[in-house]
Amino acid sequence: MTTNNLQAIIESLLFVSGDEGLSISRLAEIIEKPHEDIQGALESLEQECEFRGVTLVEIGGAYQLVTKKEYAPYIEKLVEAPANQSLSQAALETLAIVAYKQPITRAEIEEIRGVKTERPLQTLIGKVLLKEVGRAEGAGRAILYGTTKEFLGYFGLKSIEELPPLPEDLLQEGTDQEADLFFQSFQEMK
Amino acid sequence: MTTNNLQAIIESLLFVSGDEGLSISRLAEIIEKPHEDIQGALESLEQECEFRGVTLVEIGGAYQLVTKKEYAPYIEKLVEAPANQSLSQAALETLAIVAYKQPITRAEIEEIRGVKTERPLQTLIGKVLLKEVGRAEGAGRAILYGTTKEFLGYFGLKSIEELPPLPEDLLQEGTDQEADLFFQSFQEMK
Amino acid sequence: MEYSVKVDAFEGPLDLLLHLINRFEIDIYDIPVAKITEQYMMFIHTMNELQLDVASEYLVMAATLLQIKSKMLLPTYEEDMDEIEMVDEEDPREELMQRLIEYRRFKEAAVELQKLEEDQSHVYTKPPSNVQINAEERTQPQDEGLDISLYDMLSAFQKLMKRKQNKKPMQTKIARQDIPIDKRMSEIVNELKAFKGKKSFYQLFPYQERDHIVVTFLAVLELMKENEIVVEQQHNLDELYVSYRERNEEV
Repeated sequence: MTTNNLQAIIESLLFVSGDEGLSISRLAEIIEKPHEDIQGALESLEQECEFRGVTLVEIGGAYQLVTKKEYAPYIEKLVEAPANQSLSQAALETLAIVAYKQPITRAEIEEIRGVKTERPLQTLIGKVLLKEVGRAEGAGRAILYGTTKEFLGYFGLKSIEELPPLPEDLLQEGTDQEADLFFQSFQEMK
Repeated sequence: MTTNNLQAIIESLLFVSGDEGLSISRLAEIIEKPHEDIQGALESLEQECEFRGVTLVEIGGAYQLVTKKEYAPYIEKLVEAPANQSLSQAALETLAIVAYKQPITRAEIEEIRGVKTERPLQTLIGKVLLKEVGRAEGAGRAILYGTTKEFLGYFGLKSIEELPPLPEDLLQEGTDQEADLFFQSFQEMK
Repeated sequence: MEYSVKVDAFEGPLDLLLHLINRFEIDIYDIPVAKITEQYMMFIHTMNELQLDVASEYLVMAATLLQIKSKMLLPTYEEDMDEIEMVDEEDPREELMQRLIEYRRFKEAAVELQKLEEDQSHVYTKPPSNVQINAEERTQPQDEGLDISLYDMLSAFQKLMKRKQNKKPMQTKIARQDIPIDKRMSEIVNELKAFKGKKSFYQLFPYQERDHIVVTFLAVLELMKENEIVVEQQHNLDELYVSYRERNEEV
């Protein structure tokens, strides 16, 4: 099996898998080659995609072929995609809270948002962006929610760690400033 | 738009179309290029596929990307080899039936599943998820099955009442738009 | 009245407060409670005047604001030279400030997610290919957990809805009418009976109309519940197969 050949085998497997994708270990298991070889072939496949209509991405540990963004206008003509059906503000906020605080209960989400969140939560579960991941300890044994593999795919993330950092807690800075100010005036008083 | 570019656009469109394929006239219509240009780009795309895992075929006037025959053994392995070791579909079904309908005899399970269920039942007893809980009344005094303490542990349940409701209750609106339709349909179902 | 059009634009009382804070360029660490309460109450009154349903959360927040305002009026801050004690003094605004700041963080995170969403919406994939290798009884292991099969179902449905967009609309659109679910149920049963075997889940959706797809999906769920049909996953790609449940069906 030549390198080129290995690359072609991987391409055929990725093509068939479509949006399911395949992990390196799964590829290694099927092709019966060491991980490093697979990794290497994936890298050269990615490079080769430079002049192609598709490219290689990693989503939640699974590699998959996807179309390049620049060709989206043509594909949208083909699929007649309705004007981006994006998530509502309520759904996005809920998703953000769960993504950064998971596992989390509905009550905890509502505490942060300050409003009822049943509906956005149901919508997100329906879209398989969130799912139940367990039960909280304690009396109510409330349902705990977490993000799904589909969540990573939806936002094009390699893993949950790839989420942009949560905006800094400005509160800390604020109190520090206050403390400084206080300290300063204290000094002046002496 | 360079030739190369045209080829990449076509590739992205064919990729998304999958098994459906696209005719030259449809491609020409989407890309807004004369038939000859499309034809030419298709030919060079086909040539370029020589070293790839996929190739271009024409089936009934529709062009589509397919995996190469020589890689079929790998694809078969992909489809056949289970990705992870867990419970089989048959075992999961059996488990669900027992969980929601216990105590239940094998005959009753088979009645519901429509197929023999001896093996999955043995597997589940072997994994201590199910056990014999008694004997049915009547002639045969058939064995009654129920879930074990280990079953609750495996699914993180405090008691059997904590089982999630059966699928029809869990159906959620995919989007808000659908909500009305769902509600309406459910009304009709009553 | 200018707020009247924005009633739905707020996600809740915290969102509304953040809006007011921005609008009046208020320092979130030193909120002028009297001023913001006034603005907040104006908003609530406007909603009432317009006979809009004011969610209870807004009223709870109104009460909280009024309470903070009255606490602020109490002369708790003595002109004491001992500043250390003054620092320890609990600011009545503290808890609200914390909540606002916490909520604002996630609101900003939501904006980031929206950018990613927009970005990713221009990336397209294909569904797994339908590979046929004598598809007989090939029971595939599943992930752990009973709920997995449900998520598989939902996931398959989501993919179907997405795939739907990849199809040209049917030349003959079915008339937009309400399809009774039990009619669709018997159609499916008859279709599966006639087919005598496992049919791809997706083949049950001949019309690419949203309504039809939704009703079909509901019908499939209902039939599953009634044990009229069997839904199984043949392999680890996403195909679900549906068959009519016959007694003594051959394995």
